[in-house]
Amino acid sequence: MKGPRARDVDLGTVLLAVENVSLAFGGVQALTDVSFDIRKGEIRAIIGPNGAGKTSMLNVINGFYQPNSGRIIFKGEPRAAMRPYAAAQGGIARTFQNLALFRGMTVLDNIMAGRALKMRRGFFWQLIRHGPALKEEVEHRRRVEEIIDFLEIAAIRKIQVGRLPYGLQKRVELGRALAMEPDLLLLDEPMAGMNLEEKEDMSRFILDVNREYGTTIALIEHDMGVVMDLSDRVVVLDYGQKIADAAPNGVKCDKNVIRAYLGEPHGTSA
Amino acid sequence: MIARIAGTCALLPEHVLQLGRLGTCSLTVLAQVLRWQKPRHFTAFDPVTSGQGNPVLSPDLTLDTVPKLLLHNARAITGRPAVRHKDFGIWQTWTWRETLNQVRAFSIGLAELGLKRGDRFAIIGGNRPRLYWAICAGQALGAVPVPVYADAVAEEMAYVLAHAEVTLAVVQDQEQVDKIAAVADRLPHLARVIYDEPRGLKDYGHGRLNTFEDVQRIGDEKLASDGECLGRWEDGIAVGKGSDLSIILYTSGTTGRSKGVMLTHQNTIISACNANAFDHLDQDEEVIAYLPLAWVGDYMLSYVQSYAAGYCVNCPETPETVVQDRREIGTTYALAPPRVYETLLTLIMVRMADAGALKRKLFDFFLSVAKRWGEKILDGERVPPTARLLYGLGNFLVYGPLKNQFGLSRIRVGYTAGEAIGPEIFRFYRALGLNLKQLYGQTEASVYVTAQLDDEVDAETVGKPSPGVEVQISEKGEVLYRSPGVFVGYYKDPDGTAEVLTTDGWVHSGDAGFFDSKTGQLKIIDRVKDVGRLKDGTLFAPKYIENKLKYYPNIREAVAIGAGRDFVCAMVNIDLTAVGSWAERNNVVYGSYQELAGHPLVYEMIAQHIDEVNRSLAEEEVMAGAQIRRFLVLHKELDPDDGELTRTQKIRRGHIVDRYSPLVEALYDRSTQAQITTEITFDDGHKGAIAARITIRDINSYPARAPKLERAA
Amino acid sequence: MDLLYKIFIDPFVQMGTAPDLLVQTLWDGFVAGALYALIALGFVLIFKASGVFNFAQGIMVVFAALTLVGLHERGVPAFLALGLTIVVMLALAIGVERLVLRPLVNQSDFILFMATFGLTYFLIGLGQLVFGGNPKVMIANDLYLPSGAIEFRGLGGFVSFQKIDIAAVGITSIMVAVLAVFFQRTRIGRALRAVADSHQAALSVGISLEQIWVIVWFAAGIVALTTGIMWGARSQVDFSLEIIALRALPVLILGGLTSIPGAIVGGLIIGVGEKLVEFYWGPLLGGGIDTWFSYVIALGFLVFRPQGLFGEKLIERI
Amino acid sequence: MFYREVGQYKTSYAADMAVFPILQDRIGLAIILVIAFVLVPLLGNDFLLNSVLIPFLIFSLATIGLNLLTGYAGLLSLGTGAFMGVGAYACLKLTTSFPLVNIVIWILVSGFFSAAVGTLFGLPSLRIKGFYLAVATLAAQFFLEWCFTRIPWLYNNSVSGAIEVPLRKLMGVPITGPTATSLTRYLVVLSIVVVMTWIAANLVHGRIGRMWMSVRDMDLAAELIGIRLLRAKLLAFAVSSFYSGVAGAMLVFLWYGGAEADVFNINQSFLILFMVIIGGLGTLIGSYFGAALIYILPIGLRAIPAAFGLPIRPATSEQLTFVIVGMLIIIFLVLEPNGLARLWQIAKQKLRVWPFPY
Repeated sequence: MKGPRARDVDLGTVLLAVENVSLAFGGVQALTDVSFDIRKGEIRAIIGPNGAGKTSMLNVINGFYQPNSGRIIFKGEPRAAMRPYAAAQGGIARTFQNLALFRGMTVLDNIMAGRALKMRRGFFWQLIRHGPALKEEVEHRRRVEEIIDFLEIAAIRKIQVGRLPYGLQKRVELGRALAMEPDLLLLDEPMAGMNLEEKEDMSRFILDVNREYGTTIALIEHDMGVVMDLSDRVVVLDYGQKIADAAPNGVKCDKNVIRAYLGEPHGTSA
Repeated sequence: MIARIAGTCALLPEHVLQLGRLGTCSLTVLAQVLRWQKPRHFTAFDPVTSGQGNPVLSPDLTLDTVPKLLLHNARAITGRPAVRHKDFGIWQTWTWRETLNQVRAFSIGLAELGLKRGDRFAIIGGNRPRLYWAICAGQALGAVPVPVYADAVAEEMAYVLAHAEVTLAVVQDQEQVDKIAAVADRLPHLARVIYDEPRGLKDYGHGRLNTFEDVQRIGDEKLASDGECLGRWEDGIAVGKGSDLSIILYTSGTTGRSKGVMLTHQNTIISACNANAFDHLDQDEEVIAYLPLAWVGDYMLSYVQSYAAGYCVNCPETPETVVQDRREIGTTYALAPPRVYETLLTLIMVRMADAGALKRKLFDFFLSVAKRWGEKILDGERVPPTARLLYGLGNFLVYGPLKNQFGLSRIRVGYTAGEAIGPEIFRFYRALGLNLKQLYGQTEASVYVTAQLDDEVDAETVGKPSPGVEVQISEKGEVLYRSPGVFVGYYKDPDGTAEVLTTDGWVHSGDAGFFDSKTGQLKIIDRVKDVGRLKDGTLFAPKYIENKLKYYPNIREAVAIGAGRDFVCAMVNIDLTAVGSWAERNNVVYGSYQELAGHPLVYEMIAQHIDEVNRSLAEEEVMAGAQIRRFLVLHKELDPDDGELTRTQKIRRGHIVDRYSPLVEALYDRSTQAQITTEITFDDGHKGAIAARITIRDINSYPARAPKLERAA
Repeated sequence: MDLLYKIFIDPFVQMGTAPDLLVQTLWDGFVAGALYALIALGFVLIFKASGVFNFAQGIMVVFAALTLVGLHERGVPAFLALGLTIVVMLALAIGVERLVLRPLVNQSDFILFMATFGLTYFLIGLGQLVFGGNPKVMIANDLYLPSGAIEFRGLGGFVSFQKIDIAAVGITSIMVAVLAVFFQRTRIGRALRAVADSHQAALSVGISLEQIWVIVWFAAGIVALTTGIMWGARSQVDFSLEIIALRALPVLILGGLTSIPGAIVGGLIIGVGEKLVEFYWGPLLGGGIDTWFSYVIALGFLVFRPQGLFGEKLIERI
Repeated sequence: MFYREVGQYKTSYAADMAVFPILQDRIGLAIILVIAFVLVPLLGNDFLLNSVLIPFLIFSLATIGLNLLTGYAGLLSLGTGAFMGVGAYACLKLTTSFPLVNIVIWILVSGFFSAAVGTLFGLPSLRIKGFYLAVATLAAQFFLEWCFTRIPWLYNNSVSGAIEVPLRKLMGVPITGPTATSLTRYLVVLSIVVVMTWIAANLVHGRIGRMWMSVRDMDLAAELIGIRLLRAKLLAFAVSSFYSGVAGAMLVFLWYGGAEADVFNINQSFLILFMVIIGGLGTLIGSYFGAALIYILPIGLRAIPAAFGLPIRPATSEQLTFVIVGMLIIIFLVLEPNGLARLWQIAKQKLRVWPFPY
């Protein structure tokens, strides 16, 4: 993490806002009346003890779950719920807590798959895979290669992701998300199960994504050090409720947060 | 003689077009010259004849600077590939014309940014086309490039940049920018840094920073806006003379601060052309550039010789992918220090060790066949047809695929240089049918001092004087040479220059050697100052022993001590790749390099190797007395960052001996254990210390046996 | 117009006018349903315990029946033959566990599914090799299965209940009852349920996976044998029975792959629905629609309840 | 060891993304094509063409079809036989209704009909997955089978209730019907199969293929990167059924020369499925391997006893075939769940890294 941490860009307007969202599975209340917003260009951390509903929150944001009540305002337009496809098209990309890569495909194909929305050449061109279809493939391959270069995974380009070590798979998944050229990037524990070095790399990538591409990022992370390092603002969930929302330092000394993490028997921070 | 060259030159331009394949003017001339003069000329025993033999380039010859060669190539072989770079997954290619455009734009940009004739500017980074272009761009303006080892820590970098008073630096990426930033306060002259990869540099103050594109844009705009600009630029090149200073290469001398070797265009171009002619290199060669830019070898091979012969230089995608990339390209010409061949051999052995029993048997069998007949067949000696058949079979089943795996199938000429190579390693490659040859060179000589002709290759010697080179052995056994390639002096160091370069142009190589009576080729024993004697006066050539040790894949580095002592001791570095996989196979568990190095079984294995070395030493009457009596395995890898190795990976014995003095004492005071704490430098530059308790083992030696006579042949 | 009448009015008129036929049809459907349920039960047993969709269940029915009859043909007394057949089914269960399931453990469900295909083909071939391909008559009498029919007058006609059918229903019910008890009460049964949830759980109960697989496959074998006897007694024993098994698949969709009650209810729905439609609407389409109609019912269902009648709702996590 | 890849460097993405990036593979392919198009016609006898190669090619095509659906898009279907039937009957209706149009065109067009039907029965795949879907496709199988037998219009009310293939000519040469020589039919089949394989290869190597595979490997993730699941799945059904349809049409018109409904019964579906499994899910070359093994092996088996002069009743050999095919499937699943194609891959990899183990 080189260069000054202070942001020369002023944090833009609100990109996405969650308003009074509640979500329940059967009897279980996953989220209760949660509200917060994510501003253009910032890195927003969502933290909380296990089972606090962080992942559910992301699932609501990119439309994988439909909230029972509340609404989501994305790019100024309010909706009762996102739809996965709409979310993707609207520029929300996502990585997953426990990898959701296409294991049977190569690194290259995985990231190329991330371009699905951007590739439009018609079916009949695909049949012959020449002319426009090939031209399109080449264009997008070029973009994908830039991502590969950016994530420094050139050496494993043609390897099946299933065969890669965990840390690299995480990186590839990030690559696939980047291939969507998202406006909002949701990272679900991007550093889970990584060793120190891998974590440092990943942090660098996340920062660089945020800087070079100006991508807004919302990430769930357990490693407090990382969170403090990366994020501009932090929202804290516990038992599916928001208990704090502030700058990293503010959160650190918030008594609710401290209780949530240390006080409660269930509270375990991995 | 000279007249004849001049004569040939007169009708050159047409020639070039007719001769087609041959790269450039100067090359054509020399090619012809050589054809007239081979073979009996350049032996060193008779300075008079060799003196006449030198095809010194007459000053009126047109193409006497690299930028001129570029202009010529862009005209003569416009569409041929000049550079390839595996980038974004494919081999991006630039023809000579495109290369010219790139260089020109950047060059004019540099001029706009105020780079002037005579200025020094630094080049720091990996083997990227743009960095090579930057070199040429600067030279076109008459400025002098100063390549710096990319992996140098800020300290060393600061010294070189300050000493060379560079005004501008062209670097690869953030890493280098940061290093420079760290020592900026010590570099008053450095006004500007230009970087290739913008990644991560967004938030940096851009006052003194420019991207490569910026500069090229500036250049292009200038070209567009100002009609004369182009003319002026080309005139600027025309003004340049062969005698101009073309580059300053800082040799990471095996002792003390590194010196800046100043080479003129003439030095390098003549040597380059001679070398090209010597091995008949032309436009069709494929060369892969992966050795440090700051190494004279790379400067010659990937730059001057390429421009002179017009062949294509290929830059790998990343350092990790070199083997794969080499395989894709299929290089035809290579020059590398022994280490490269050693690591390759290690890789081969390690991978084979994991193969199935049957495959290994097959491999071993055909390897023995190769060892028996391979070299003979390569040298065109007559061998029984059965042998030929077997070898042919082996070539199909093993050698062929093997070479193919490592992209060596197309190698026409491969040189090992920079350091003596273990004869066994050398023979291994020869046996596989690779035309690997010895070459003795120095930065001060623009590499080439002696080299072996295809039909007189020998493992122990380094060949006869290269075209245009005279060689003498001083009475105290030091190798002296004189050639058109000889440098003009060390930068800002007249005394240092005087020590090495005599007034009549002879250079003191600092290496001890002699002309082998049988082959008439030069044989290098060791550094003059390193060749020592034991207390009892028996000759002791440490490097000779170390090389024997290093042949074993399991041994990465070895340090032999003994000068002025009672007997010889060795400190050994295990090779993590080799020993690691050995450990896996023999389920030896270990947590760290240190633990593995100290493992009794590992000691056992190393002991066996050393025992074998002693046997072979016993067979040579000169060396028999200097057999290894005690040894230990070091707990950390010798590392340039700790000053234990040079940037070109030569061991700095003196430094190591005092750095590990406790161990050395222990070696000689007969104790079997030694405690040591060493400070180590991490990649990011910060320092730490590691302590270790190290075992020392005795090992028995053998009585000297009568020397086997055929060994030399 | 006429067609609409034929479809929407006429059938119900017939039902009204000839209630005896209606009852008869319902009964036939009920019986068929019971047997469908029995087959489905076989599937469910195995799927619950080993996650394997046992395509071979159908052929196991045929194979069991064939073995029974074949043995008897070779002069083995009926009940001894029955015993032997049971032994054979046990052997089969063990064989399957050893040669198929164990080597394929923690392969994807799909692979295991395919393996049961292989098993199917193997059994077909073996059955024919050993007992020949031609149809056989079930040795109902020797097993003291009732024959003949009970007839009720009334409803403006008469309804006849084949005794064998009654027996079939009876035995099915017993079978279900036994299994229910087995699952709810016995230690092994509970273990099996545990397996359905998680294999670790099963191990903690202290029964090896291998044993469990053998047990369920054996149980499925018994169920198959029973089914075989019943179907065989009603029609005859030959390989067309295999199709009956395929006919039972919609039952699974309807009932859910993991639910025993589902299998039963589904079976009855399919059975009855099939017969009714065949009888009253079939003629419109030229008959024979019972081959696919059950699937249509099932599909219609699926679109609304993808997890089937009794299957538990699946929340997809990611 | 035959793979000498030095110097095969790619200077363009087009070259790098080619279906056969390695020179040696291209050469191999060329050789095979030459053999198929030149040598076989020259040397092949009637038995080889009619009883081995023609059916082998047709089954390969059908297998490719199913593989696109099951291997690439991960959707299990047990209705292949029926979809083949749709093709066959469609072709019959077309060529009898418009006799003047070239039969080859109709064979291909009939594919579109089965594509349509396939798509229709693919609809449930939105809601249901895995085995449920498999069973659902059985609905297609049984329903269509029923149609084939119960709707006389489909087989032009022929008394036999079977398809009777009329004589059709291509440039004066009969290619269907009794008088068509096996050689001409072989060449027609071969051409169609080659072209359609090429197309399939293009599909799976491009955007569509990636779309299918991502749905197969992790449909939720696929959805979240903006892939419309229903579209992807239906497209898979459509393309797959198209291939099946064409295969079906060829089966009847270029091989049997006449067939009854039960040619397309559920066993046909299973057979094709086996070919996919044995050959290897998600590989085109595997489809050929699978077809070869499952179809040609029984022929061999029947030949063996004869070779030893043992009298063996066809019925018995039939049953033996069942037993052996069954065992084969299980053995293969145990030994190499990824099928022959995987073995081929391994062998190839070994050759590429020879003499090294990796």
